Amino acid sequence: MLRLEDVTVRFGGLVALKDVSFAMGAGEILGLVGPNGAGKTTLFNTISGLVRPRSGNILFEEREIGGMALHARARLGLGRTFQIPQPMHHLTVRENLTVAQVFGAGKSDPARIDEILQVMELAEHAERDAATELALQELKRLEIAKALATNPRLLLLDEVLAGLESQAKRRFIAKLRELHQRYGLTIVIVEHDIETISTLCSRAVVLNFGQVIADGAPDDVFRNPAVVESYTGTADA
Amino acid sequence: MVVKNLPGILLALAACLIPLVYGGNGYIMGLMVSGLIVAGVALAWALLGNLGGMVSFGHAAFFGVGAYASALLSAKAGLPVPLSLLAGGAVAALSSLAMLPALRLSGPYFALAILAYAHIFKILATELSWLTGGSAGFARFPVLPTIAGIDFSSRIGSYWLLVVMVGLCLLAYRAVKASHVGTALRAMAESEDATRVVGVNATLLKAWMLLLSAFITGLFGAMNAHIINFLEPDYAFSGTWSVLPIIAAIFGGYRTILGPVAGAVAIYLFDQLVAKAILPVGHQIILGVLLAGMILIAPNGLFGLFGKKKTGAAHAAA
Amino acid sequence: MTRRNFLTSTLIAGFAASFAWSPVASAEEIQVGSHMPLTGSLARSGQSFREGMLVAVKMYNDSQTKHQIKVTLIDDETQPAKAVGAVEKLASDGAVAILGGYGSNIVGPASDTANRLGKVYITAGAVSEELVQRGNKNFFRINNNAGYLRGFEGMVEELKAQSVSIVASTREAPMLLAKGLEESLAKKNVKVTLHPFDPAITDFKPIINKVKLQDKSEIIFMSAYENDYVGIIRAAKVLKPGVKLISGAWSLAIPKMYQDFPDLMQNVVGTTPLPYPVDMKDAEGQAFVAAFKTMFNKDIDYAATLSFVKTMVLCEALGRAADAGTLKTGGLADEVRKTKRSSVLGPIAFNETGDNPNFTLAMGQHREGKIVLVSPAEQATGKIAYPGLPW
Amino acid sequence: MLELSQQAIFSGLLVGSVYALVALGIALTFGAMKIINLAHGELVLLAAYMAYFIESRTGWNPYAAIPLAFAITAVVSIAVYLLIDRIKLHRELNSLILTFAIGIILTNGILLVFASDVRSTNSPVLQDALSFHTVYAMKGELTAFVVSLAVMSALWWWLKLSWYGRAVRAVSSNRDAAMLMGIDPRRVELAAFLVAGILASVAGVALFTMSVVQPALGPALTVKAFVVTVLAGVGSIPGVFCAALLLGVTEAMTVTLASSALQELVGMVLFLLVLFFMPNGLFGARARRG
Repeated sequence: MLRLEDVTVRFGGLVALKDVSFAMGAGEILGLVGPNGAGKTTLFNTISGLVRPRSGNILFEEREIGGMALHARARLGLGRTFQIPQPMHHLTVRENLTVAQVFGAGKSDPARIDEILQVMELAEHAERDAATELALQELKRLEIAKALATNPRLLLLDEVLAGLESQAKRRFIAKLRELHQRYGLTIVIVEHDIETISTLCSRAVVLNFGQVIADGAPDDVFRNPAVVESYTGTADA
Repeated sequence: MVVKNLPGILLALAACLIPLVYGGNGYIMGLMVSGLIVAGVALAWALLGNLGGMVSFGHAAFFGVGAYASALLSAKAGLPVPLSLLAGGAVAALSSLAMLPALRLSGPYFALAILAYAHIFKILATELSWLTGGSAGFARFPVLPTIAGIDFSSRIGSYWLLVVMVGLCLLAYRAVKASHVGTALRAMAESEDATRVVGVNATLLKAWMLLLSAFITGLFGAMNAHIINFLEPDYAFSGTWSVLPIIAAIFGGYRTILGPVAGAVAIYLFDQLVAKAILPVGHQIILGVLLAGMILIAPNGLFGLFGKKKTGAAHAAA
Repeated sequence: MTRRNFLTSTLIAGFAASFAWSPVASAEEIQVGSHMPLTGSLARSGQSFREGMLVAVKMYNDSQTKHQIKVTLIDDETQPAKAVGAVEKLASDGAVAILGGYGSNIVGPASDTANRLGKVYITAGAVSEELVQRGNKNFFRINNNAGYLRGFEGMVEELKAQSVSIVASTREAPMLLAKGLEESLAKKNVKVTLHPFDPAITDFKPIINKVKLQDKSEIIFMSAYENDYVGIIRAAKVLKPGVKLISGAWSLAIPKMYQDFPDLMQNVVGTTPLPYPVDMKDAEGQAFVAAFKTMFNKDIDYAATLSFVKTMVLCEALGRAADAGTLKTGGLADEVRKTKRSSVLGPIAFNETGDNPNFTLAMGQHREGKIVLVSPAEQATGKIAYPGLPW
Repeated sequence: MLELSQQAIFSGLLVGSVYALVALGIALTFGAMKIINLAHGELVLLAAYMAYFIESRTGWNPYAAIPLAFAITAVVSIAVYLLIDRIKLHRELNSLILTFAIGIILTNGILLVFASDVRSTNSPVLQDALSFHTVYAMKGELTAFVVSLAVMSALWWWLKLSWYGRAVRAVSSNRDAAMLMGIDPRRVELAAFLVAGILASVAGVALFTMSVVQPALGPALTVKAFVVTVLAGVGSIPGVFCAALLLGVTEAMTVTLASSALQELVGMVLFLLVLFFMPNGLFGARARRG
C-alpha cells in the first residue's frame, strides 16, 4: 500500500526526517508515535505532498509519488487530516465535502455526502459555515469527513483523538474501526496515547529526532527500551 | 428570488431605457458605448480578482492583443468580423498562456508581473511593424457589420451588441461562480492548502480563470477596435485599459458580479460629464481620490454594501 | 437649466461660445463643429489649435456680412473614442462640417465617423499616409508627412550634406517621418542611419555615442517630441560628436524651447513655417498676427498657424457653398476641393485624396532667442550657421 | 566597438545610481511592512518639481532644494503610511491599490500645479561635460552618482549600527517577535516611510539635474524601481545598488549593441526571468512565492 524508502527531509540546516523507511500493507492500521518534534507531522506532510523530501522514495500502491503535486496525490486516493483543523473558508460543511468529493474523487454523489455526514455526526451542521460556526470537535470530525469524501484508500489521521475524554475517546475509536471496515481503508494515525494505539492499531512505528527507532506490534514496541527512554527522556526534559 | 435579482433586473431595465431616452444623442450613446467597453474589462478583471484571487495591473495586455488580433484577422485573413471578435478573445486567452508562470507568484508580484507583460506586448506590437503597422498605426480593417438589417457600426447598434455581450459575460461569470469550480475557488482564497489537499488543482483552476478573464478582455478589446477603427500600440495597450477597470470594479465592488459593470458605467459617465466639467485638466485626480476613498472606507464597493444589506448573502464579501 | 443643457454647455469651451452667440442678425449662421485635444498628452498642441481656429473664425466673420460661422468645440482628451463621440454629438447638433483634431490615431476614427455622417472633415494635425488611402471623400488635410520630409530634404541638399543620423521616437508620427526620410534621402545617395528609441528612455548618450563613433554623420535629425529633444541635445553636448548641425522636426524651432532651454537650443534647426519674431509678408498673415495678439496677448505659434489656415480654408468653402446653395445638398466637399489659394503656409490645393501635396515647411534656426529661416533659399531670412552647434 | 561599450557601461552606471536611490525607497518600505508603495515614483517626481521650483524662482543650484523637497516628500510619505495603516483587510493587495490611487492623485496634482511642460535643470555647472579618456558625462550625472553613493552608504551604516536599524530588521523578519522584544512596529514602519521620503527627495533632485522630468513620469519610475527590487531580491542595500547598476548597464548595452527601441523590452524580460526562475532575486534571501 505505502512504502517509504530512506526518506530524508531538511529545512535549511535542520534535518527533520532522516532515512525513514517502512512499509505497510492494505487494510493495516498503523500507529505513528513519538515525542513532540519527532517529525510525525513532517512525515505526514511529506507523504501528502506539502513538503518535498530531499532524498528517498515514497511509493503509494507501488507507484512513486514523491514528485507529485499535493492535489494529484489526493486524487490517487491519499486522504489526510490536519492536527489543527483546516476547514475550507467561506464554505458550508456540505460544500466542504462537495468540493472534496468533486475534485478528490472526481464525481458528484450527494447521497454519499449525506452518508458521510451521518457517519461523522455532522448532518445537523451541514449548512453551517465551516470555518466560523463549528466547535473544535466538530471541526475535527469535518477533517475526517472531508478526507473521506475524496474516496481515499489510505487515510492519514493527525491526532484526531486529542482532547477527548475517555468515554468519548472509546466511542471515537469504535467509529474509526467502523470507517476502516466500511470503506476498506488503510490508516496511519498519529497518537500520543499508548493505550489507544494498543487497542486500535495492529502495528506501531516510533519516530524520534526524525528517525525510526522502533517498528512492530504495539505491545512489543512500547516495551522497547529505546522507545521508553525517548518518552521518559522527553517527559523529564 | 425577485428580491435577490433586483439589482440585476434594475440594471437590465436601465440598459433598455437609456436608448429610448438618449437614443438620438450620439454623444451620450458614444459615452455609453465606451462605458460598456470598460464595463466588460472591469467584469473580466473582477472575475480574476474575485474568483482567482489575483489582482492584475496589466489587463491592457489582453485588451491590446484582442484588438490587434481581431483587426488583423478581419483585414488580412478576411475573417468575418463576428468571428474575428471571438478570435480576438481567443488569441488574448492564448497570450495569457505566456503568463502561466506568474500564477506561482504571490499577490503583489503577480499584479506587477502582468504589468510587465503589458509593457512587453506593447513593445512587440511596435516592433513587429510588418504585421501590425508598428507605431504608424493600423486603420484599414472592417467596421462592425450590418446583420439582419441592424447596423452594428452605428452607435445604437454597437450599444445593443455591447449590452448583450456584457449580459452574456455576466451570465458566464455567474455560472462559473455557482459551479463546483467557483466553490473551490472561493475556498482557495483563504485556505489554499486545505483546498489542495482534497484534490483541488489550485494552479489549474487559477489558470482557467486567467484564461477566461483574458478571453473576455480580448473580446471587448476587439469590439473597441472595430468601433474606433484605428489601432496603434500606444492606444491599444494604453494603461487606461488597466486602470479604469480597477477603479470601476473597486468602486462597484469587485466581490459582486454586477458591481464592476455598474461601477464602470457610473465611473465613466461621472468622469466625462461631471469631473471633466469641474477640472478640464487633470480630472483623473478625482478618480484617484475616489479610488483611495473606496479602498479605505468601503473596500467591498458601493454595490457590495448595498448588496449585503439587501440580501444578507454573506460570505462572498470577505 | 435642464440637466442636458447643463451638460452640453459645460462641454463647450466657453471661449468658442462667446463668439458663437454674437451673430449679426441679418447674416446666415453656419454651424461648424470641432474636436481638439484640450487635455491629455497632446493638450499643448490642442490649445494652440483652438486659438488659431478662433482667430480664423473671427477674422472670417468680420471680413464679410453674408455668413456668420459658429463653432462648437469639444475636448477629445487626446482619446479616439471621445473624438468619435464628439463628432457624433456635433453632427447631431447640426454642424455641417468638422474642424479636426490632432494625432492620426484620433483623426482617423473621428474622420471615419464624420464621413459616415456625410460631414466634411478637415485637419492640420494628422500626417499618417493611411488617412488619405481610405477613399474618404469628405476628408481634407493641410499638412502631411511629405511636407516635413521635403523641408528637411531640401536643406540637406542645399547644404550638400553626405550623411545624416536620424534619432527617432517609436511613436507614430516621428517614426513615420523618420522612415520616410530614410527612404528618400537614401535615393539621393545620402548615407542615413536610423536610431529608433522607445519614448520611455531618457539617457541618450549611448545613441549619440553611436552617432559619434560609428555613423560619423554630418547632421543629426531628431524626429521626436520636446522632452526627447532636450535629452538628445544634452547628450550631444556632453559627447560632442563631430556633426555640423543638429536639427529636428515639429515643436523644436519654437520660441518657447529657447526660453526654457537657452543653453541647448542655440543653432539648432527645426521645421517651421515662420521666423521669429514673426515677419509676415502677406496681408492675411499680418492680420492673423495682429488678431492673435489682440485676442490672446501673445505671439502666434506653429500649431496655431496650421489651425488658422485649415479653418480659413473651410470658412471660405462654407461661404462659397452657402452662396451656391449647395451647403445642404453635399456641395461642401466639392467647394473645399476647389480651394486654390496662397496662405502663410504656402499654396493650398487638395488632390483627389484630400491631401495638400504642396505642403512644405521651411527650416528655422535658433539664434540668440530668434528663429531665422535658413532653408529653402527663396524663403530664407538669413544665412544658416553651418557648421553650427549648441556648444 | 570597445569605445562604445565603455561609454555604455559608464552611462549605465550613472543612470543606475539614480535607479538605486528610487528603488531603495520602495525596498525599504517593503522590507519593513511587506507593502509595495506604488506612489513612490510620484514622490520622487514631486521632489524633482521642488528642485525646478527653487531653481526657476531663485536661480540657485537645484541641490539647494533638498530641504524643501524633503519637507514635502516627508509629509506625503507619512500621510501615505497613515492611510495604509488604516487598511485592515487584505492589506497586501488593498495597500497596492491604495498607493496606486495616491499615485494618480499626485500625478494629476503635479499636472495641475506645474502643467505638462518638460522640465530640467538650466544650471550651466551641472550641464557641463566631463571626460575621462574615452568616456563622457554631464557634471550633473556625476554629482548625482556621488550623492547617491553617499546617501546609500550613510543609510547602510545607519541601518547596520543604529538601534533603529536593528529594530527595522527585527520587525521585517518577524513582526510579532519584535513586539515581544519591546519594539513598537508602527514606529519602525513610520521611520521606514520617513527615510523613504528622504531617499525620494534626494533621488528627485538628482533626477532633475541629470534628466528630463514631466508629470507623467511617476509610474515609469515606480516600475523601474520595482524591477530593481525584484532583481536585487529584498534584503540588502548593496544588493539593491548592484541590481540598479546592472539594470542601468544592461539597458545602455542594449541600446549600444542592439536597438534602443528594445531597451525597455530587455528590462522587462530580465524582470520576469528573475521573478520566475530566481525567486530570491540575484542578491537577496527572501522568497516571494505564494
